[in-house]
Amino acid sequence: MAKNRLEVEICGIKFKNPIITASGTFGYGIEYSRFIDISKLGGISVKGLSLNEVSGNMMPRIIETPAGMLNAIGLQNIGVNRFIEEKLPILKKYDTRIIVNFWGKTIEEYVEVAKILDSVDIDMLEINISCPNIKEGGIAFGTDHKMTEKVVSSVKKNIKNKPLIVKLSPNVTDIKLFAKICEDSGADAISAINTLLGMSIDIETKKPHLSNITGGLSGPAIKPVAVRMVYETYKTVKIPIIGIGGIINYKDVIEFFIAGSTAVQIGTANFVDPEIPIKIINDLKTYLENKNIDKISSLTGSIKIN
Amino acid sequence: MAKNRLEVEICGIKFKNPIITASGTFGYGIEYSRFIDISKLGGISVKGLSLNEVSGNMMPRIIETPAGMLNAIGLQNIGVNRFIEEKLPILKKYDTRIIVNFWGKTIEEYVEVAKILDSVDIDMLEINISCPNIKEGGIAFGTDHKMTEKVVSSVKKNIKNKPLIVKLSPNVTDIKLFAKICEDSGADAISAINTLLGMSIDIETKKPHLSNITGGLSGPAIKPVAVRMVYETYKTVKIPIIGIGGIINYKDVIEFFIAGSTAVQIGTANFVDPEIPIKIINDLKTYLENKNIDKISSLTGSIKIN
Amino acid sequence: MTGKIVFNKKLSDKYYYMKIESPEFVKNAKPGQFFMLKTQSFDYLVDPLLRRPFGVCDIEEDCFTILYTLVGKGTYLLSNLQTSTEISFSNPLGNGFSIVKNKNVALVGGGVGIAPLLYLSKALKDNNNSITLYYGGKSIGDIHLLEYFENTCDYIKISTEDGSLGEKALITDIITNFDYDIVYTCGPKPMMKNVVSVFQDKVENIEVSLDERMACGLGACLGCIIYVKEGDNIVQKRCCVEGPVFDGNKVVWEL
Amino acid sequence: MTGKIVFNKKLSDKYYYMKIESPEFVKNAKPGQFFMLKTQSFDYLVDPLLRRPFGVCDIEEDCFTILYTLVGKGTYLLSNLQTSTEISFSNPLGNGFSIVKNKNVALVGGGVGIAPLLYLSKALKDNNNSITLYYGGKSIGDIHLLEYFENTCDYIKISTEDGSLGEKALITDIITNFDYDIVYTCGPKPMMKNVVSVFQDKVENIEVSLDERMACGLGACLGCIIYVKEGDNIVQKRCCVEGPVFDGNKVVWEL
Ligand SMILES: Cc1cc2nc3c(=O)[nH]c(=O)nc-3n(C[C@H](O)[C@H](O)[C@H](O)COP(=O)(O)OP(=O)(O)OC[C@H]3O[C@@H](n4cnc5c(N)ncnc54)[C@H](O)[C@@H]3O)c2cc1C
Ligand SMILES: Cc1cc2nc3c(=O)[nH]c(=O)nc-3n(C[C@H](O)[C@H](O)[C@H](O)COP(=O)(O)OP(=O)(O)OC[C@H]3O[C@@H](n4cnc5c(N)ncnc54)[C@H](O)[C@@H]3O)c2cc1C
Ligand SMILES: Cc1cc2nc3c(=O)[nH]c(=O)nc-3n(C[C@H](O)[C@H](O)[C@H](O)COP(=O)(O)O)c2cc1C
Ligand SMILES: Cc1cc2nc3c(=O)[nH]c(=O)nc-3n(C[C@H](O)[C@H](O)[C@H](O)COP(=O)(O)O)c2cc1C
Ligand code: FES
Ligand code: FES
Repeated sequence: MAKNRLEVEICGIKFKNPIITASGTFGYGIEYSRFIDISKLGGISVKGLSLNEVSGNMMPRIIETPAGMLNAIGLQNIGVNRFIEEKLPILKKYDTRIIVNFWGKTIEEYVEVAKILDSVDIDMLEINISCPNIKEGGIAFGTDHKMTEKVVSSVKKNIKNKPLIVKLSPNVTDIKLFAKICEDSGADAISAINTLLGMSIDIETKKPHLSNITGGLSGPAIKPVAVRMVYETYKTVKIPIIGIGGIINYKDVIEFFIAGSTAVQIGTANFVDPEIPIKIINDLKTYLENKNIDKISSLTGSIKIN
Repeated sequence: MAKNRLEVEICGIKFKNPIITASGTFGYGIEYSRFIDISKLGGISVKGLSLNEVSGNMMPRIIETPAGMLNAIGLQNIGVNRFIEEKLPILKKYDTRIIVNFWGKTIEEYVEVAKILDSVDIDMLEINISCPNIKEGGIAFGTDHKMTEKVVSSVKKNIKNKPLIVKLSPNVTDIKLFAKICEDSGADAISAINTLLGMSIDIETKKPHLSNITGGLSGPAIKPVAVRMVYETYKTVKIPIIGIGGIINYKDVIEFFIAGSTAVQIGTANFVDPEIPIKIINDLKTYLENKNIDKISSLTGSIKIN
Repeated sequence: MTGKIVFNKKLSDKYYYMKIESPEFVKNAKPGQFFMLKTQSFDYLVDPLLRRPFGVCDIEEDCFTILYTLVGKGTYLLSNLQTSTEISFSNPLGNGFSIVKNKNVALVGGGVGIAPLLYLSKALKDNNNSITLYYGGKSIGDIHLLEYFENTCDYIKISTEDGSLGEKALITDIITNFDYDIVYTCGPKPMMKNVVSVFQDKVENIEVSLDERMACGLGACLGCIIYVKEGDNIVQKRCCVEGPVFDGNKVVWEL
Repeated sequence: MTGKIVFNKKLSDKYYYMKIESPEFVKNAKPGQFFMLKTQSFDYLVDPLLRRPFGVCDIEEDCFTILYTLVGKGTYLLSNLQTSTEISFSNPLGNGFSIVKNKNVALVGGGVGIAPLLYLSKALKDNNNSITLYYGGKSIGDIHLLEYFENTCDYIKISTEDGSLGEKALITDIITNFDYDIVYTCGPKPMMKNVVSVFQDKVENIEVSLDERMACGLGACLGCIIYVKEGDNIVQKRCCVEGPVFDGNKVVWEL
């Protein structure tokens, strides 16, 4: 049998390839099954779940920007229990890793959701302390280092079975500080980055394009910021990093690996064209073969600095 | 005589229009005089000056990114004295406001340069506490609020004749905090934003595209972040704001005004096409006429929030 | 999937009509469905970044057509594409209109909102309905494709705001007959709102085709929410999956 | 300024040759100068963002030409442009080559680096020089425009790395005559470095046309620095303003 050059391992869990679809850009996974074979994906990070159903922000919620988009969905989700009942059984039929992204308005809610998820049949937890779109919680946790420490260590203490990924906010002066705190607080891996806080105004109406005024900037526009933060994080912590931000093709994936990623997540590109993750997987395979690289993981952190 | 709808006033100084070319993207002004009539510009902010000549970073120094570019020029400049002797006399022949952007490696150097500039025939000083490209000073001042306070108040105390603009770094968790500190420390105006810290890697060589590893991200890609920061700053301080970041056409200028700008600076767009600032001035005039807006300044902060 | 441009005609100042060959797309497309279209031909270009939603205007053998207006950069790029260019688009998406049989139906289209009503009118004609088309625009430059509608509709009433074609009136002002089994409408939001209020209480079924900013077009981003009444509640629907066609009587226009 | 594309021909796998009409540009262009070219036609598109630098390859009456290879998205877009399309570019920029009179000169071009040497060879011929062209490439697909050079050069020597045209050798390996008054070269950096070391001490004037990433092309961004010896010092020059042509003996290739 031909070796699988794309296989990677994160916290002891094997992924058949390092391409994971990013939270909030891939629904509960099932939405895309009409368009692509989701069993080909390394993994899926589902839309951020909270304890109870959340209806999100008012419309409008999205707007395109130069090489990117702003969103202020407001973490709309069906709640962790409905996810487990309605979505997970369907999702489990596919041969791919399931990462559950989650959040809470309080530390107690974070812990409670984590405990529920810890005992169901998923692969990893991804704690979102960085969504800039809700007033309570969210941004406050991810941009305040004391809160970051508190929420990560509280959650970690309360889960036994699943590795915990902490997803970092880029809206901070020093990402290294936050990465270190997460590692010290028990994070098993880091994913970076979430969206940059941005804003866009309709000059005709003079109103913000988003009802929430500000929103999260994603897409190719933010790639240079994301690569920089992955690189800084890689130099700071020993736990694996899942690189995220503006990836649209296999070259971007290689760039994130060289900067220090063990795997990557694809976000906005799923909107641009749902076939992009599959195309990336195929292109990566070809690339590794042509370059005679045995394992993609050998590229992690392979940056050359003079 | 037809009224000039484009005239704006910043700290008591009249600008015939609000279009200022941004520091580092317009050389010492003279470079562009072969291509456009620089007397048509509202103002020019010259390349950041330091006490002594600085030769900048090693090559490579620039790389294009999605809808943006990274630069790590490293604040190369001819030093404040050579500027005054060689460039200023030529620049003074043009009918445009001259803003001198400057920086130092230490507070003492900042103060010394400011004192020199305070007594020469220029219109305003713009202190750059936000350039991410040099190891000493630069970033340290603009992302540490104690340092920001110290450098701004020290400079302010030592100048008597010229208004002081403080140029903010976007690489901070909370721009409002820095804006407030600048206002409290005596800043007469704020310009925002400088470049976002980013990075790009050549996947063939595995080396960073920039010799300096990281660089400053500018261009349309960063516009949503810039608009957000101008808006946040406008809500926080009373002093005027010069909006900067990703402007390439008159619509972008209107957007920055609505968010809270009194004037704007055009950076990377000068590279894209040197005629852009002139085109923007003409387009703004037409826009205001068509919309029957008497003064562009009436748009400042005119955002409508439900 | 991809298809070849058969033609891309300028109809008036802002209106274009494009025909694309794609047997695969045509096989599954229903009236009222839409699709996401890539306006950039080169994969590595990221401006415009997102695909743009367009309604299926007509189907002719192996081809489908798009009636579109110039809005921003995406539609500008579209308008520059030459015959034979290969372009890329999604499957037909969304729910589409109900196709009734042997009924008396009205179509109300405003401006470019006429687009999805053409293919609809064909399907309705094939099902032996009597069809009245109400078609409004600001000016004569907004009224297009009449030669096609003449083949499918029994009655056609036209109005323009400036009177340059048909009656000088808003389209909803020239509706005097309310004796329809079902009304289908697509156009600017204020028009559709008016259509609903004009026919409300008089016609049981009013199907409106709504238009929201879309990032994904397939139900994942939650960017295209429409509010509808469900019993006593107001619930969220995704325009791209549960729409774009909704029950006009249930739509909450302003929240 | 802008100009109309007269033709845009594919010469081989990666090479294209484009002719643009612009009397205004032509009036001021000197051999060895370059210009910044917008590869996007629509002003509001920001990808690619920056203009791209290209050398003036030839001038024919009111037209100039570009010989270019496919590298990334900018050149890809260029290669898709049709005849008659209007494109936008800067004035001729940079310093250009020295035009000598009645001398014995050598031109050494590698790959697409041949581009600026064509117009140069015309000017040199007009000034009564005896011209030898050394032209190297990886393969036959890299060798172009020979029909033009045959009209301007007295001797033409060709080599390819795979031997598919001319000698199977690096171009610098087939140079056996060093009896020139001046040598002009353009090509990949390692080649130019070799050219300089081959002719050093034998020929006084070696002009090299360098190639650096450029954002502005007009001296403002300081992104295109070249290091050259000035007396005992190494000083910085901007490739776009003080170059792209430099004294080969003074260039510091590695710092
Ligand atoms: C289901 C559906 C069907 C449609 N069918 C048609 C059709 O048949 N013919 C036609 O001309 N137009 C149709 N539209 C509107 C069309 O999608 C927009 O005009 C188009 O996206 C504008 O793109 P742009 O790049 O030119 O404009 P820009 O303003 O540059 O676009 C910027 C962003 O805004 C979005 N946007 C702008 N206008 C609209 C709009 N009116 N509705 C939704 N999103 C918008 C774009 O998709 C893009 O994300 C439809 C919209 C929807 C949702
Ligand atoms: C003075 C000068 C003259 C030139 N003349 C020619 C010519 O006549 N024919 C020709 O085919 N090429 C020439 N080049 C190189 C040409 O500019 C690049 O091949 C082109 O910019 C690639 O653009 P892209 O978008 O296809 O590639 P991308 O890789 O997508 O470009 C990304 C960025 O890198 C820059 N870049 C990429 N390759 C080069 C390069 N080799 N040199 C400088 N910048 C580069 C681009 O300008 C752009 O900013 C010249 C370069 C310079 C500096
Ligand atoms: C519409 C949308 C919704 C998102 N929702 C979530 C979310 O629920 N939880 C989360 O951690 N990140 C969320 N994100 C952030 C993405 O997972 C990702 O970190 C970010 O978009 C950057 O990657 P990209 O540039 O590839 O999109 C969302 C992003 C978008 C565009
Ligand atoms: C090549 C380059 C050099 C710059 N040099 C300086 C500088 O010396 N001082 C400074 O305050 N800002 C400098 N900047 C930042 C710009 O003035 C501006 O704040 C930034 O580029 C964002 O605006 P833009 O998106 O319009 O380019 C530089 C930017 C670029 C691209
Ligand atoms: S457009 Fe994404 S959910 Fe409808
Ligand atoms: S390219 Fe900007 S200075 Fe040379």
